[in-house]
Amino acid sequence: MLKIKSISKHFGGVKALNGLDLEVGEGDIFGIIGPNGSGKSTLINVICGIYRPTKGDVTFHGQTLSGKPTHQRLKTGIARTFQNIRLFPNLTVWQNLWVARNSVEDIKTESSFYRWFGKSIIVKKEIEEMLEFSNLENRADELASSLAFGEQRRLELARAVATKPRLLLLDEPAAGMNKDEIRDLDSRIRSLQLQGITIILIEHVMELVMGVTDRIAVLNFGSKIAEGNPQEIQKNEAVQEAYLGYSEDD
Amino acid sequence: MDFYLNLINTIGIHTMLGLSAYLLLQTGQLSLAQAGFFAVGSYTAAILTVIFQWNIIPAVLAAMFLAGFLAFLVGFPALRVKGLTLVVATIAFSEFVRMFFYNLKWRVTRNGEEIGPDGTMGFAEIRYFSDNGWSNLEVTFFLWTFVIIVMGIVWWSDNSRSGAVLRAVGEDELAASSVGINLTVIKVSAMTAGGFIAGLSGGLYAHQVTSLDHHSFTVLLGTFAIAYPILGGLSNVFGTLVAVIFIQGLLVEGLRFLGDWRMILFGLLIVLAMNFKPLGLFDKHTIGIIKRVIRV
Amino acid sequence: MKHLSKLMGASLLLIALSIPQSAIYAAPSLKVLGWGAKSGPLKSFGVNSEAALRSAVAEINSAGGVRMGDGSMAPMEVIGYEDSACKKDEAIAILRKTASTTDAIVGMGTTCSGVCQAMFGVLQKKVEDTSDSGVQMPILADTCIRPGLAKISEWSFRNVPNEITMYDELFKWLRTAYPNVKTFTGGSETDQGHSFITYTAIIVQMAVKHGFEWVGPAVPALGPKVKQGMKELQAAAKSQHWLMGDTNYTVQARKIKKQNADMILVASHPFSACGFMKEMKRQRIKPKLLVGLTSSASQETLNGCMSAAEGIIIPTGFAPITPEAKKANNIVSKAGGFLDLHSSAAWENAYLVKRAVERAAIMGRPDTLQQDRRNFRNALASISSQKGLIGPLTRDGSTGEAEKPYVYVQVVNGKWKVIHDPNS
Amino acid sequence: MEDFLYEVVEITQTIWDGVLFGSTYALIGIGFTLIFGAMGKLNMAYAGAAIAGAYVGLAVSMFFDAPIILVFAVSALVSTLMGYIVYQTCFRFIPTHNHLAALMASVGGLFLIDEVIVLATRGSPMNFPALFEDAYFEIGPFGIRGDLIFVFFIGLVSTVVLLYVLFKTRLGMATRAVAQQDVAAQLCGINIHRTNSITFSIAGLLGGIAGAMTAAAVGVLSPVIILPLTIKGLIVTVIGGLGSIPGAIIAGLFVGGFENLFLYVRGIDERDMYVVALLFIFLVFRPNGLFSKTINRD
Repeated sequence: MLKIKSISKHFGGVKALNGLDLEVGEGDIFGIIGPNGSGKSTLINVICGIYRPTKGDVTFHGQTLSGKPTHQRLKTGIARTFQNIRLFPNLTVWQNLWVARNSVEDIKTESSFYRWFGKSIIVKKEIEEMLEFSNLENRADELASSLAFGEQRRLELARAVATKPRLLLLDEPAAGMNKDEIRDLDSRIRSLQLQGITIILIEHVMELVMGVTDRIAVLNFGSKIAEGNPQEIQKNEAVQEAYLGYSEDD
Repeated sequence: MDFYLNLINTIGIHTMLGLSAYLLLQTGQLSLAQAGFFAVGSYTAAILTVIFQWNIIPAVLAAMFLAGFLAFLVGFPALRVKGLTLVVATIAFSEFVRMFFYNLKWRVTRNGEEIGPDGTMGFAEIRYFSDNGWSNLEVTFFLWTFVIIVMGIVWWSDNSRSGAVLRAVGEDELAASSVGINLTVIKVSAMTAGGFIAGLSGGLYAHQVTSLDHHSFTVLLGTFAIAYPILGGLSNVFGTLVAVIFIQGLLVEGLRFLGDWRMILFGLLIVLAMNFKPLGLFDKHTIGIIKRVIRV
Repeated sequence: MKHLSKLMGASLLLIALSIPQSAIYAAPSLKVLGWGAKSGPLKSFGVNSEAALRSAVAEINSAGGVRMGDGSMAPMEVIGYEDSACKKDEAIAILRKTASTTDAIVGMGTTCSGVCQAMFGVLQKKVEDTSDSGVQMPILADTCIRPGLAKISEWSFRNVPNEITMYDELFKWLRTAYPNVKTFTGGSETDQGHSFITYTAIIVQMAVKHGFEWVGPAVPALGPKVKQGMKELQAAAKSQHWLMGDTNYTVQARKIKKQNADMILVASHPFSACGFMKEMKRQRIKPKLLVGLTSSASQETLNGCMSAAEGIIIPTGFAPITPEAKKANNIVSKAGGFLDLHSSAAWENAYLVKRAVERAAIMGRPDTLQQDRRNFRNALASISSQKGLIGPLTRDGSTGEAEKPYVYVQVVNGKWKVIHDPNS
Repeated sequence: MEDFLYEVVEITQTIWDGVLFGSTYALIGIGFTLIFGAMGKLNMAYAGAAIAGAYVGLAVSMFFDAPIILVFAVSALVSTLMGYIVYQTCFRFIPTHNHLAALMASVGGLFLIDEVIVLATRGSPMNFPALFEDAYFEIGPFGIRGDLIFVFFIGLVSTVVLLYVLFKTRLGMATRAVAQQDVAAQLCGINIHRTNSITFSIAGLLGGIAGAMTAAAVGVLSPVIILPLTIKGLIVTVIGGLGSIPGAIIAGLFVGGFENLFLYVRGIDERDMYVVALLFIFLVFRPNGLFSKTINRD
């Protein structure tokens, strides 16, 4: 569903992405790994339209995304989370989720006036579901900034899901999490897959990546050095020297 | 009595002026263009009631729409820039408007008297209220109906999703756009709404002072427009009201008995207020205290 | 909303504090309340006028005070002198405050024309017009010189020289006194209504009327009819005008230098008049005659540019030429103010009030306040002539425009010196 | 042909005067740009503080008939102090991320300074000693004001010195470090508040010179010139490109010449309109000003 055709992104002299090709299939959980500075986050920013690629094109369901601003890409069904959490700290948990209701379905189902100035039953119900999903039911009216780190991660994920995406980009969602939290995240990601959401997972935490993903691409210096299912990747020498050496002492 | 009513009217007008800046401030944009919209509103309404003999209600509504439309037009180019650049651009805009009215000459003769804007001589005898025998009390009721309506609308949108979206944009534009918010649309609509409110309050102001000239619409007016919400705090609309009462009621009128020292204290108190309450006089902390007080 | 009411209460309390508590004065007295700019760049207006008003009132009282309606003599009392900061909103607030919360017979202020324009607009237009809900309070302004303000309301009075006749006479006299002066040009500050309108509609017209020749940009048929060719003049002479806050006058000065006229008119307030005259000095522009705007016949001009202003001739409503004027001048200077055409009006106003009160049989009791004010207004309107500091003040009952004696002063060796008194 | 020649001369002269005078705008602009560069904040009290400095200098000259240079020195010194005070009162204790509060505080500071001046002088315009009164050279058809040349010269010198301080001294490094990455700078053991207050003082120093020079060039000092100076300074800052010192200088000179030219051809009522129009043109075609820095990643 998502095709990345020979994408390059240069910052001055730095080649963050260098002629990268990727294809992500409908319903997959697609892992992207690679050492720091290998261009993973840049890739996400390119897919979301925060950076304009120097060369190449991204197509989603056959239609090109180039030239589309971020908020329109979301309407085509691409949502994301950030490596360093970016919630709206002075908004309540509820409001954080409420703000995110910009999906095409939402716009269809509600009259625009009601969408901006009202609060329908459906909205209440759906946001309740989101709270449940990120088990923050009892924190709904607290400021996002008052949440604990793990809770903030969950809220950000919920906020991304609340935009009803077809493709969800997770930028190191497990960073700084302990084992149980990671396990919990794992199940959450699987449940999203069951809802038919395609997921691109960028992660350093190998147990999560190797456990949950269907396919993995390995980046190094802005280009793909390997792609395959977890087992293949673990065997691949190129990867081992570029990466796994690094991941064992991780 | 008359005097208190007059003060209440002034507070009403300035509250609306402050609220016109309130919305855009929530999106994190600092605009000094309110003075321009205010000027457009007041001149338009005054010209309509004086030269075209309109009733005041359609006059102020027309003023409101004109100013709103202007804000809409200005919004697109202006909001491409932000921060200091936006401040300066909007200062420039309101200076431009001021200079326009400062060059505007439109005299008509009605029963022997020349009336209408007269360039730098100003626009005198906008006497709609007294010509129609409105008592000052009636004026106050008339004026505050608008104030309450405006406050109500802003309060409502503040507590609905639109308010949340405005604040979201103000807090983190990148995150906002990545949950599908169209920044331009939000900012421009905030500015347009501000223009509407500013125009309305300008239209009422013109009839309150009965005489306009370019001196009334300098950068200082624009500064006051943003001063009210900032001083009061952006947590809700009453902050602006509190700030207006603080400045107009306390600093300007209340301290008169201090004579020469009044204006010195004026600046000083603003500095102190911002140092001790950087989030506004009516910030969460204050609200907390009030809640406790009410409970007791 | 408790907090709101609290804050409201607090500020209202303070406002109440700020209201002159006139009730506490037991003995009947005649109360007046004045206001003027006591903050902002025009502070000097307020300070001087207050000094003049208070010392004049003191004079009156030491001479026995004023005769009230019941025949008794009562002291005159200034129950306050508010700061209107030369801002419309504040002046209107003070006006309404005076009218509604004090028992002052008359409000005495202010000096700034733009402010008067707004204040007078709030007043009732015609006295007998009951359908008009404007404020009913007599206002006696010192100066407010901008032409045409008098007609705004019948409750408004000004004590101000009539600029039209003033400049008319001036140029008539200059014509004879300086026969070798033929041509003239000049500039003004366009953002100050009074300076600009006086310059284009009066000064230039009168100069032309008395046979001086405009060498500025070509303007079809200026004067002698007042306002004739005014628009063309405004348009043509744009680039030799300036703004009050300007810092660079090189262009204007050079334009005027090139015209090389015998007489140059500098129609602006001291702030910019000084800047411009200094630039003239730098560019070595030495006209045979330098004529200024009434408003700069003040101490400020000397503070600002004594040497550059040397030789400028200005018609003014005050100069210490008569014994009374000298006396008043000394008293006011002791009180810490300067007596100039603005503040001398404040002094004279005190005596105008005395006269009007004695005509109107004021009772000065709270219950008669409204009636008193009305009578006072009528009495004041009926006064067609009154002895002023340097000659009779007269007022045209039909137009309401005041007439006031004036003299021509010139800066000689850094001092204002009277060079001609048309009345003598 | 005569007229044409005359016009050419006049217009050259006009622009020339304007450019010379522009150096005062340039200095004010540098002040704004310095502070903005260092803190990303707008100090509305800046021009006010500058003029206040000039007033104190004037007072000195009035009481001890000091030589003009001393007047300049005192002005510069005082507004250096003012810059420091303004930082301590309006910026120091307000959370760094809270730009609005800081802006408002500095506006309050502006009112305060303005009113103190008025209280001291009754708002009356004050005669300011001109530098060498009669230095007006006439070269052929052109006239050149010696004092403006001097003003121009001082402007250039102080800029060069400033650039040296910023780019060659440790202090300058610190300032720029704070400007670019305050957290990182703090981690490197730079005391932000100290650095900022020094920046404000330096800006104040320039402001003092600018204020005194403006006053000397006009010959009259009055509170009414504060607001116009502030606005012109801001416009210059933006046209020059935020945080760019060379930009501020060139923009200042440019705006000075530009406005004088349009005063000459279009008259006083439209002059400022054209300045504003100039700003808009820049905002549309060159939103980052003359010397735009490269837009950073996000």
